[in-house]
Amino acid sequence: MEHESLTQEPEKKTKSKESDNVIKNIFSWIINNIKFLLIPASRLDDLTFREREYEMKISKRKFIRRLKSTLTILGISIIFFIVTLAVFAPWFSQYSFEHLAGIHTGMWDPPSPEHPLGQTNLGRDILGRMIYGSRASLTIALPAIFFSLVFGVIFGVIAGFYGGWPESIIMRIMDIFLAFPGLILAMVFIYIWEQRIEYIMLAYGIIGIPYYSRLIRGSVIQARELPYVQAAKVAGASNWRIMFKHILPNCIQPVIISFTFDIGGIILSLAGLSFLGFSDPQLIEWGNDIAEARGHLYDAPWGAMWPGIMILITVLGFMLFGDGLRDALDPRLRNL
Amino acid sequence: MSLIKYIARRFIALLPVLFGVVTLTFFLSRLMPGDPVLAFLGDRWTTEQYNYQLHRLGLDKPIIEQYVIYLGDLFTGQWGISVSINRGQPVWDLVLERFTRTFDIAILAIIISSIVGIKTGIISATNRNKPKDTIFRGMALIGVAIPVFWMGMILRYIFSYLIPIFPGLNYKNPGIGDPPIITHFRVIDSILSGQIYLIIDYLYHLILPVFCLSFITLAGVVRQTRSSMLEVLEQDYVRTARAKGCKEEDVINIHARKNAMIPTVTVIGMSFGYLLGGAILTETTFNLNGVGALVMIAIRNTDYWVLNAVVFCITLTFVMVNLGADLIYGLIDPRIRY
Amino acid sequence: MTLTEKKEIIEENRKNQMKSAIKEDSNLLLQVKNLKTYFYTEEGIVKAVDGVSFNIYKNEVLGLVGETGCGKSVTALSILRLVRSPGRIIEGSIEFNNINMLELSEEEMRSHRGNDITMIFQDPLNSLNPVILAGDQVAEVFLLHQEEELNKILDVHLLERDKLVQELKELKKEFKENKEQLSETEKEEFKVKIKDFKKKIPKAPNLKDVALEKAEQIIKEVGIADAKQILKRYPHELSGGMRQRIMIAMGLSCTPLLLIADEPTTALDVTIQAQILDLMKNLQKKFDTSILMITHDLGIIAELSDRVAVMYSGNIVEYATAEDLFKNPRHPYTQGLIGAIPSVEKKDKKLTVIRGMVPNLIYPPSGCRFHPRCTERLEICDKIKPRFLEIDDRYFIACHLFDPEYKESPKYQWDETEIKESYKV
Amino acid sequence: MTVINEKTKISERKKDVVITVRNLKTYYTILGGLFQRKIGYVKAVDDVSFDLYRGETLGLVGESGCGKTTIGNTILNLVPATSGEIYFEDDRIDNNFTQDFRKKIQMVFQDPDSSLNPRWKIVNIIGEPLRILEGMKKRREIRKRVLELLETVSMKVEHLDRYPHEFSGGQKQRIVIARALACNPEVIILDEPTSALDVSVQAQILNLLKDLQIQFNLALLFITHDLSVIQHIGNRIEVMYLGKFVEEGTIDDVFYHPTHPYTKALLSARPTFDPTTRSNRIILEGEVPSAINPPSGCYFHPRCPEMEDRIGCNIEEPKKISISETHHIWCQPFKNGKKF
Repeated sequence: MEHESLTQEPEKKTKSKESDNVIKNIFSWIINNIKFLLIPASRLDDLTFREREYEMKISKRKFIRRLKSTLTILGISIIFFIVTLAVFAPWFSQYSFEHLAGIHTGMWDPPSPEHPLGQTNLGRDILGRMIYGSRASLTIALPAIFFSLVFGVIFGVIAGFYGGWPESIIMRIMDIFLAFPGLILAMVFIYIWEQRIEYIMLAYGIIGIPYYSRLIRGSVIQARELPYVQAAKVAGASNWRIMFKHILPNCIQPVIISFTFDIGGIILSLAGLSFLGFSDPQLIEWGNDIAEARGHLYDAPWGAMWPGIMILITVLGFMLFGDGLRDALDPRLRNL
Repeated sequence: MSLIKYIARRFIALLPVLFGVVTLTFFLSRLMPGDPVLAFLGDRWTTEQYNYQLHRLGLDKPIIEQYVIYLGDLFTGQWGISVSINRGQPVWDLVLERFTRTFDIAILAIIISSIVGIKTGIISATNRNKPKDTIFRGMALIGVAIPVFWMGMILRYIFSYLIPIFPGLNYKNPGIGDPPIITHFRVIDSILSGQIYLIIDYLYHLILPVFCLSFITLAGVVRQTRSSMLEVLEQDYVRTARAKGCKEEDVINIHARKNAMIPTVTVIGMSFGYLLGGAILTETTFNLNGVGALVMIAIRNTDYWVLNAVVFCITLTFVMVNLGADLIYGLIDPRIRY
Repeated sequence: MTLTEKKEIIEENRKNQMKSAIKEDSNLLLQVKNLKTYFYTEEGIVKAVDGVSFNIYKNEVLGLVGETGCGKSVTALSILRLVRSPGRIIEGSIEFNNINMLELSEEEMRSHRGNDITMIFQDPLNSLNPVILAGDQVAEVFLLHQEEELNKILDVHLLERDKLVQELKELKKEFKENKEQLSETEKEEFKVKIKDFKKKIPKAPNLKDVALEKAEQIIKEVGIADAKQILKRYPHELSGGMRQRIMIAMGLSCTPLLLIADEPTTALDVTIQAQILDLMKNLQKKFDTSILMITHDLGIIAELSDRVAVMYSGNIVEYATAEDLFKNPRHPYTQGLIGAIPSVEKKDKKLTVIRGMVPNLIYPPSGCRFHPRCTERLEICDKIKPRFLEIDDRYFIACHLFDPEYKESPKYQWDETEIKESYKV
Repeated sequence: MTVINEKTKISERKKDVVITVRNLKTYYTILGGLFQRKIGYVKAVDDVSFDLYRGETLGLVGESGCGKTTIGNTILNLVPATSGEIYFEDDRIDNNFTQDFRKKIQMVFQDPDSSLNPRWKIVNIIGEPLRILEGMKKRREIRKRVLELLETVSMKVEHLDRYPHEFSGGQKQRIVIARALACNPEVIILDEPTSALDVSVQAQILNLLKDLQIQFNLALLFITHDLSVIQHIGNRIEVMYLGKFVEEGTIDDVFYHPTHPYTKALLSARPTFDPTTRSNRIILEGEVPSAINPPSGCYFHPRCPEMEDRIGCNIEEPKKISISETHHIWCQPFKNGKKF
């Protein structure tokens, strides 16, 4: 009897939730598929059809609920905000790109009606440069990190799976790059090539490779001893198939989590490089602006403050999201 | 005995890495555009002077020969002269002077962030998903999301301009002298020469930079401590401890903390690399005149010798800190056999 | 049936359970009544333990047997109140020596844990702290629960030491007084004497040393010959059997009234398992301890236990003396379980199989939880939860087949397709 | 050449041998020291020979770490053999393991949880050998065959598109068995297939295996530590201790006339319902020594309760003693000339 009263409850819930909302359906489809990519939820078998439906709904929601902590939502909204800003920069900004890169009167002028956040050394509008700056950060960070991700994963999987001398060679090279101070390596790379955006991307892409390969190598080494890999061997699968079809999907999760963190990290490093003057000076970039304002800290604090806040917010967004994602996906915390 | 053997083995394992870094820097630095001889000679020079300096710096030899000579010099301590800074100052002196300062900040920052981070992480884990936890994690994340150099500037603006209680620039009061150079470490030298006020002055100047810098590793330490603590608290032996009748604080302090420290130590060691990068930025903000400024001048003037020496020192420090972390790891975890 | 009627039946069932399950007995050590422990997970409420009642008497071994996930470990943890969030004990009482454990404060509860109720766990490698020496882990139990006794022993030790120190002083005094009269060789002799005496005086012991001393004794007790060596080892340096011995030593160190053993031999090899079971049998007699033995292996239960409780899906279905139960199991589930064990007689025959699968505990079947798999199913089985009845002296069973009230209930007719389907999993 | 001659002799004698293992040794090297040199071996499998006949179940029994799993892995070429020969029918497979043999020899692993890829659907998991070994390409064809296989192991149709975590342990083990059956193998190596399962589920799986064996005329190499299970399902049995066989024979030989002291102890150590067996239980002292540094002579002698009665246990390697045509032990003769 107790049993019946309990099973009535989910029915009510499912009915109330089943409103025909297209956007919601699309969203739930995405969440559903992300879930299968990332977490095997703990659904139990041998239920009636109704119970099963309920289970499916609730485990879908389980992932969302994990993700739904205040901090994570904050992170997602920040990312959304920054991306919108970058995509629609011309609509948000009062001034055009050319204007913001030009030279105007009004050196270090304080905030005024035309320039709500003040002006820079060359009289450029700080607000406009803040908005356009999001473009530079995202366009450098994303390709760079994809570059390191792809190559890092390939090297890491190969090293972890084969062991022996391929591992020794790959990992020794990775160790060298890891031990090399990253910031100086980036500075040297950028100085060797030109200070142009594509080279900065490439430099960062190369520097990121060892982190991912180390990360994935560890999980591949663990996974390659597991019976399902042995089973794949028994089923006659080739090494490449085992590496990239059997093992990789099971090892990619920590990389995905780290990926969200690292977007933030790269934006931060980029700003640092620009601050030291190793960046394209023509670029509208927050780090450049801070570097410019460095000498005028006491008389024009607005010059340094606003771009810094933008960096802080952007990086924080990615890190909050990464943190939330990690908590939602962490297998150790899954059953709590 | 086995410990010494272990250290020796680890050290030998490090040699290829160090060698690789040295090689990489050497060839990368040769790829840099620019001419060190021109940097040395300045604006006015004759071909004879040029050729003479080229020969003197050893740049007229084939690159492989230069490399071999360079390796030899590296191990005999003849690190050459700087072509860009002070025109011909020995690199060894230069590096010692600047590097020790960076080293001081980095070590102080890592100690502070470890202590604070571990404490916060444990509190966070034991109050999982409670407001305390959220606040601590949020704070740590903000700390890591702030660009260090910008944070430094804001701190300078607030604490040395609006409310002038801390010095904003430099590592010492201009009116204060230096202790006699013995070890190049300012703190040690001051103690050796008995000038305690120098230490106070020095540390007083380092408060803001170290504060900034320790935030870089803090979030990582907090996160790692929290998650490994949560994991350890789920373990069977913690259940055993509870079944024995241990108090909750004893469960955490005696049974769980040491186990939770094991992965944290590794994270601290690894994040030291970030910290050294951050130190370059921080000292630029605070005009500490450390290794950061040196590197930038070296790169801009293609000063091979300085660049190579700095990279070598930083790598060596990084590698040694990691070796230390490994040793601590072994001390904590008896399952690691030396 | 209306809702009120249903409620009445539930109420009545409950009362009957209370009445029948428990009889006044001076030998009673632990009395668990209608214990319910639920886990409030995100998927739903897992009813891991759903109305379990049993008694443990002094000096007896009760075997709690059941398959994975039937709630036997949760029952054990509930007794110690170690169920972790999201689990909660929501109903029932656990009376230990006439104290209701569920009403004690956390502080009082702690004084019981490890002292008069102790527990050993399945996996001795993970149950011992890897970074603490085995000796320290055993000694900790003494430090936690026997501080007074340790202090007494410590006082004795200190007094002994003081006496020796006093003697040494006197010796030195004597030497000083007689210094002039003695010859050089005699002086040397005296010096040697003092030196030897000094060596005899032990280091001033502290509480932990005394605890370690006691730990050494108890470790010897569990059949480890070189106890002194073992004290200074880390758990990973010991073999599986050795670790489990250390766990047992820890469990017995305060001579508890009740030892809960949660699958103590599952992780061990057969020959080591035999050693450990033998040891537990001997120690149980020696220490006069009651044991709650939790396992899935009916063989172990048959060897060790005086009485057996069979659990299925959060309920105890049969509870009787080991002799009765194994000679003549009555509950269809117990019958099926015993039939499923391969043995000599069943060679070349098929094993009897309980068809279907263990139900999940979020949506357990209505009525008797075993009814979808039961061959003897009555019409009533899926409607009413069976009462936990005493049908013989100390023979309890929760099955409608043995309930006089439902004698008239017709047998459920399984149709062909249903049976076919139920063999599929 | 001599090897081949010997081999043909064997195959003439026993026409229905599927797998022949001769003098198999599998050693794992231990690396250590300053430069990760070889510092020793773990003799996981040490000089082992046996035959597996068509349609029979051969049990490999021993405690954990005795090398029984390694034998299975070596036959499947998951671990290289150090020396010795393995034949499938008349073809040597230890140095030339082609895809054809993969079809013929399949394996079921101990832990059903981790032997299924958590990110793959059941249809793909079971379809993997079909795709690779049978060369099936069409989706529909594979699905049809997988469905057949699922029905063979009495599972339901709707399980096809689910992920492994949605199944219970028993169901997972059925899936693993279905995968092993996919290419119509002749031999299945079962590595403790029921040790992770409950008794009632174990009974289901054992019954299923028995049915399948008759249906497909399979030869099963059943690796287990549970004597009751092998007693129920096996035809012949090999008892292992520390990488070596100590006793071999039919089920009746070993269970009713155990002769080697280790087998006797192992048999009597089983917890049973029967009170009479409990009274004369042999409890071995000590634990299994490490395979890195095994005792001299007979590996079992430090724990052997009958060592006093025999000659040279701690010096000589144990000898193979035949008790009957099918029943052999590896032991030392008695001091007073007593026969076994």
